[in-house]
Amino acid sequence: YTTMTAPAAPAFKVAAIYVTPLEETWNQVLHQALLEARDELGITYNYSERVSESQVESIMLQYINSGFNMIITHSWGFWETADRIAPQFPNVYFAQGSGLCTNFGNNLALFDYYIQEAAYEAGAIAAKMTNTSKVGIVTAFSGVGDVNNLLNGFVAGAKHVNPNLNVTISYINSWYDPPAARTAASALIASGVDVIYSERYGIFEACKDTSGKVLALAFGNIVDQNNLAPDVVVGSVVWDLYPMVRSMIQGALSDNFASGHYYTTMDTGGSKFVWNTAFQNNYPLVYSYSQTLQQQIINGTIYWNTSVTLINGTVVDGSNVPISVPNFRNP
Amino acid sequence: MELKLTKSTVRSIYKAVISIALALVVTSVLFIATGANPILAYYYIFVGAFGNLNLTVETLVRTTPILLVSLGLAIAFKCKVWNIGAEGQLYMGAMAGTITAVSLGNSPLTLPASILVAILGGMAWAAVPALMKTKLGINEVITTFLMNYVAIYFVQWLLSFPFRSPDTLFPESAQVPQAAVLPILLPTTRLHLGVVLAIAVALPLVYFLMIKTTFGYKLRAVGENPEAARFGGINVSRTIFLALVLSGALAGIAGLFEVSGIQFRMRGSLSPGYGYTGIVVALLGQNNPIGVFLSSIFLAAIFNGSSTMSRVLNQPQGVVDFIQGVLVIFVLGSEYIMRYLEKKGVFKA
Amino acid sequence: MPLSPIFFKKTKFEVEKVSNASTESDSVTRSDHSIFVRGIRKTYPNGVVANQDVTFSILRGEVHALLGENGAGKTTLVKILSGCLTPDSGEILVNGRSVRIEDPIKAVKLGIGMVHQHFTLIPTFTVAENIALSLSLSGRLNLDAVKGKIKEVSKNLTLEIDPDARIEQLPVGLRQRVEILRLLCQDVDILILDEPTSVLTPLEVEELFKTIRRLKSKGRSVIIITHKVKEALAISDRITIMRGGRVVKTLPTISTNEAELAALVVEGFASSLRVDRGKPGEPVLMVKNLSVKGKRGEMAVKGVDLVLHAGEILGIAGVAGNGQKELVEALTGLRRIESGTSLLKTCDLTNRPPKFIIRKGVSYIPEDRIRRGVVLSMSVSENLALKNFEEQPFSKNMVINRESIDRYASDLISKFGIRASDPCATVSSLSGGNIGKLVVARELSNGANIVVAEQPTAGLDVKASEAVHQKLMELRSKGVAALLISADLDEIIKLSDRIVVMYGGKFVGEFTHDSLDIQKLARLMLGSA
Amino acid sequence: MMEWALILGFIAAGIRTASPLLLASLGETVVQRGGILNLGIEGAMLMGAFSGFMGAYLTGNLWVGLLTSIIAGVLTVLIFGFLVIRINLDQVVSGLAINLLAMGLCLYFFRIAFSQGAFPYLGDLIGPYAIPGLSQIPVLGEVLFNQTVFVYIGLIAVPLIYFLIFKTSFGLRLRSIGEDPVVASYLGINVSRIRYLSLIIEGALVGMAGGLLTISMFNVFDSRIVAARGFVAVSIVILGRWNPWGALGGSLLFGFTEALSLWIGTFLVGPAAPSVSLLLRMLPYVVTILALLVGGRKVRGPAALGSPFSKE
Ligand SMILES: Nc1ncnc2c1ncn2[C@@H]1O[C@H](COP(=O)(O)OP(=O)(O)OP(=O)(O)O)[C@@H](O)[C@H]1O
Ligand SMILES: Nc1ncnc2c1ncn2[C@@H]1O[C@H](COP(=O)(O)OP(=O)(O)OP(=O)(O)O)[C@@H](O)[C@H]1O
Ligand SMILES: [Mg+2]
Ligand SMILES: [Mg+2]
Repeated sequence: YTTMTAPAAPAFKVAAIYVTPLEETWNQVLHQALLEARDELGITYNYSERVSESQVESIMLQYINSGFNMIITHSWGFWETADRIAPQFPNVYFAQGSGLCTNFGNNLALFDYYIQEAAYEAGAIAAKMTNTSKVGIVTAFSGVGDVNNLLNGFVAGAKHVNPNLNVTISYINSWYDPPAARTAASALIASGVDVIYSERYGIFEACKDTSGKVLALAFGNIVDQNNLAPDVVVGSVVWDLYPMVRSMIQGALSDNFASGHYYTTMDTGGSKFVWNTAFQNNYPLVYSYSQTLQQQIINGTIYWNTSVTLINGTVVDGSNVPISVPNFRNP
Repeated sequence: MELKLTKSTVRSIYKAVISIALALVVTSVLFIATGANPILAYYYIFVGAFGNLNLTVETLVRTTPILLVSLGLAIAFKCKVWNIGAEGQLYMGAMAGTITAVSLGNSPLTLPASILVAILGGMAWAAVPALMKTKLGINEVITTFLMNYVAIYFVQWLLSFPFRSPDTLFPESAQVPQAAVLPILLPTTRLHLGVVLAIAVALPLVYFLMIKTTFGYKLRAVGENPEAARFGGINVSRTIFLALVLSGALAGIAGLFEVSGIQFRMRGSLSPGYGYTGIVVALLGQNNPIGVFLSSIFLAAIFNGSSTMSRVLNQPQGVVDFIQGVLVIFVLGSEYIMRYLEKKGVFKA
Repeated sequence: MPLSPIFFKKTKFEVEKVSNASTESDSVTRSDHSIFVRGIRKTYPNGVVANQDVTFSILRGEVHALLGENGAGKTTLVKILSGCLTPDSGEILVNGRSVRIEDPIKAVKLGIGMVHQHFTLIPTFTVAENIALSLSLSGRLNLDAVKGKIKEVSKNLTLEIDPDARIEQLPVGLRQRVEILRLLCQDVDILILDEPTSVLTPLEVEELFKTIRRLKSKGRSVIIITHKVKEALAISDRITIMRGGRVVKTLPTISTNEAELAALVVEGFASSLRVDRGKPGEPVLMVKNLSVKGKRGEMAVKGVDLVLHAGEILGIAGVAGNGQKELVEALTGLRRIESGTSLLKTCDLTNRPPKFIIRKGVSYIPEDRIRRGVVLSMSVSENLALKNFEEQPFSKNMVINRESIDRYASDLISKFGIRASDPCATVSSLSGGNIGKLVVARELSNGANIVVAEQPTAGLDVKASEAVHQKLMELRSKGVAALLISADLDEIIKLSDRIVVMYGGKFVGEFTHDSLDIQKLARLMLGSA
Repeated sequence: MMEWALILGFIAAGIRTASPLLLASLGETVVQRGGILNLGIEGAMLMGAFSGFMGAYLTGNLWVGLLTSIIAGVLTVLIFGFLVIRINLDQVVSGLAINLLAMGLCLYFFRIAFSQGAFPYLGDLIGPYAIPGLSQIPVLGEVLFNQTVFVYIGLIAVPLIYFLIFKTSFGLRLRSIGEDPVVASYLGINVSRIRYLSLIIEGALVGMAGGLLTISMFNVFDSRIVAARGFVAVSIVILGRWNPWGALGGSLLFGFTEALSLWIGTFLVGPAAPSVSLLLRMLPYVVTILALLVGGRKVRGPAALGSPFSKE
């Protein structure tokens, strides 16, 4: 509408619909991927943020009616709508971020919050780094399948290194509440935990005392958060959607769109553990251990039961999600 | 009703047009700052709200919960009971209704029963602050507001544990049975029965209640001067209690209609703040049912229209909130603007 | 400025001159005026012209009474003088200089201060805090200095008050005293008192008048608005009469009399009230050993017995604050009865809800009409139907019949001479007296068999007061019983068949109309036998 | 040793959670004493958070951020003041409209500035400042005298605002306006001026409360960061009976119960732990309501609170 692009071929138009503001790390990942796709593949990218479940259908239809070729709905709460709308518009491609879609047809893709492999690596590193044999997780709600996979991954990774490790999970019971996350992290630290997986934002500031002394180390999640607190964050469990997005778009452009389930596995670059270089340099042994582990995960020599009984007695379910179904490969 | 072009009608029309125009001028500043064409922006706001049948229906669909909530709030506010808790009442109504619908399954009673229980749920949640106010004299602003959070965490808990759907991977209820779904009245749109019930049943009923009945009279008397109302023999506590509980009932229906007409399951994120939007709408409509109706359509239309505009013109979504805020202020201040213009001689009084 | 005793005489002399040439303004006399206003006009936003072409003057050291019927524009005029309202047109001269009084601060700077008909005190504040508010203090609040000032001023004028008392705990008379003290602390020369006596007992009125005389002797001027011609004659040097927003006449007090004034206030008014006595029938209200707690939890009514007969007016005399209010509220269901019973014929009214008691035919005219009698923002007709809108024909099956309410209202408006532009006008646009008329009209027209009337004529003009008295007697002759609580002893004596005196929460004396001993009654009111 | 760490950590968490509430509720106490109900503090806090962050980010100086958050708070609250004082609009709607405006402006400009790239963060935070000497006192020193400037300002503001409201003639006038603006204006008090002044005080405190979130507590900006803390602060004003000490008590009560709910939730063991920890999140709200049940009966606020006032 506004830009004066060369009229050669009409650009492939991709829309993303987010339930929360763009600042949400979960959204940042897709946003970054689509910005990259815009620059590299020349697509047109438009997004809507803070879209409620009741609004999503209307907005999808508006995008479709104004000629968008691909709609990415990026929230669990959107999946039923996507599953219902997709078969009605066979010429439009749809991608849904997590859910239980079944109407894949030729045009619907489903992708998951699939970074448990990197979380496993993080868990293993955490187990190597802890001095107290106590590690913690600060997360949102219990019983969310997507999230549980990560937690399971992290716990399994930690137990891989030290089966007797104590892992405590603190639920802040909110998708976004940094002050609560910070308080939960303080509580973990006060109980002797010295490495924390920050599944939700808001814990890094808790990891130092008032004099600036580091009380606990932390892991970032979803995006690279290493710079947010360089002396605290060992590394981040990073979700990278660009390889998947590129594959989807290129598939669509070549009439070869692969519908069905996508997993952003480590081997395709969809998920990775990104070390904070300072820690990488200070802990060469742990670093090299993690690289080996990573290779084993990619090779498939390491896999784990998704239902892990945690030290504090909490069973993290979500076991019905298969762990290694690499039907998505970097083309 | 015959439309007579009396002086005061003409004045109100001028008033509305001028205040909205001025609001648009103010928002233009934002567009011009980013190089967007304001005229085009307004065009797309209109198109986004009423551009075709589907978009118009969508505006009505969004109007529905806002209208129901704000009609209820108008009753409470008329009686000067500051119910800030419609959000929580909406959640509790919707939750209660959903549990009923899911447990009754496909029976002809499912829909009416779930509506009834949603009403009771909203009422019950409002009854707590109502009792605290009438029996103990505790300020309802704070209790209703705080109870929103209690409701939302409680609903979240119900959805996470006792009433969690067994077959999804998320804390949400099971889908309501087909018999609980509000039928679609216009195929290919989302015009469900709830929209019609809200506009054609709830609105006239509330209008009748507030304007034509002795209860409406009591509401006003208690709201304006509770002391004199008491001296006149009106049961002030009972009136306050009823006003709060009725507003809870309407919020409960609003919640259930969102489940049965739009989302088909109960979620922790059911309402994008309808309970708070309703406050603005009720006061903007001066707690008059007709005014409330017009302002709920107005707000729904601006919301839908400006969010469409922001997509089409690639404007950050913040523009949606900004335009809503500016329009609310200007519509609220329209009388002042008109008086000012009349004083300056731009218009004749 | 210190004033010689001769000054007083001189003003008297000037008075004559002024009133002879009241509409012209020659500069010689003008310079002797404290205030001179000319051609004042004030229109309210709703189009009511409340003052037109008002010309009026106040001399130094005089007491000037303003008389006029309800809605004549008296309050409007003095509000203009005190800076609360700005006139549309006209000129105000203070000490010969043309001034604009934009706000009350300016008025005080010019030496003009006003005590409003409805007090301008903050009820939750103490006396000292209220007075501190209008002294232009800044920085740290020094209440001790304020208290010192209060002490100084009150000693000068023997106006005793406890500076730490909270206003809401003070009786009306003392609140008024605070208002006056406040103005004096601000050093005003001209005090305006808007209907200061309408809620005072005769003793309190006498106190007030003493204060006014003392003020006068210290060279201050006082404008006093009243509906009681006798009071105007007793306290003033000159009297101005207003009607329909205009000044009718200004006359020196010594040259006029009650009849002339009454006829000037209400055009061609001649008292037509024929006071007769009732023929009490059987008992209708029987109160036994009634005890009621007051606002602060103290026992305000202590075991009172009372029998009220059909066709009887029973007056309750007493200084305000001796339990009358609590007694009345207990009888009307507005306050809990701690012990004792209240029987209406055979029906027990004890601790029944107000509505029950209303339905049983007890009507009530509360003293504080604005706060307890009306809903200001609702219309005149809605207010007239406040107590019976749930009955036919005003409503049926909860549905209101607006037409019948309006019809009923129009009827009452004309019967009681309520000045309202139309039945749909909001009560807030009515003058103080007309609000009073509205409440009286409602309570005396709903077919009650007992009327509890608290100060029913406070703030009403002569004509309206007489109409109320007339109506009360008319009801009495039809067998209605009335309980009359009034600070106005004249009114009680005039109407009552029987008078009880209330002191300290008890009845301390009883008189029939024939056995009345006014001296004794007055003593009983003060608690001495 | 371990127990001390737990207790000190808990106290620190309570104070931290209470600190933005304290600043905001103190500000709101002042304006409500003058009869104005400002629900727009939610938006003013957001503007404070946004402007504080931007100020610090663009200049690289956190103290500039503090200043910009204060300025933004004052400006936002003054716009509200203009609407309700000058134009005499309904206070509740104007407040909510201000919240919409604030959300709109923050999102709009934050997107314009950053949506094309990585999300910005601050390299540093306004950390605690140990008061020499006092902070050495065992336990108490660490808790009270090793805090951020925001906590110190909040704590100092309590007696100062108490003094302002109850011991100065400004406070006397402010309170009289809150009781009856019509009477106050009859007495020649300049209602508007005093209300504007009270709003400026509020704006500074509320802006700071917002800035605290993005330049001291966390180093990123998110449009959801305020998360109804402004509304909670309004509740605390009522709970604290329009008294600065009450606001302090209310903020601490809310802050500590919120911290407690998370604290307990973290240490729960057993299969029911997630369920109980979710229920515990209601704690601060329920406790606040219970506190009202105990101490909030028939409390009389400023009589004219929330009602419009215009001369004539
Ligand atoms: N005619 C009557 N005889 C006896 N008692 C009555 C009568 N009318 C009302 N009451 C009593 O008065 C009280 C209030 O009456 P009613 O039921 O009409 O109130 P309401 O209309 O429900 O309350 P409100 O109108 O104040 O909201 C009740 O306790 C009722 O028992
Ligand atoms: N605020 C107002 N708005 C509109 N009209 C008003 C207002 N105040 C007074 N009026 C009208 O102006 C006229 C004069 O009122 P004013 O209060 O001056 O009368 P008054 O002489 O003091 O009467 P009263 O003896 O009853 O107190 C009345 O007709 C009244 O209805
Ligand atoms: Mg008057
Ligand atoms: Mg009834």
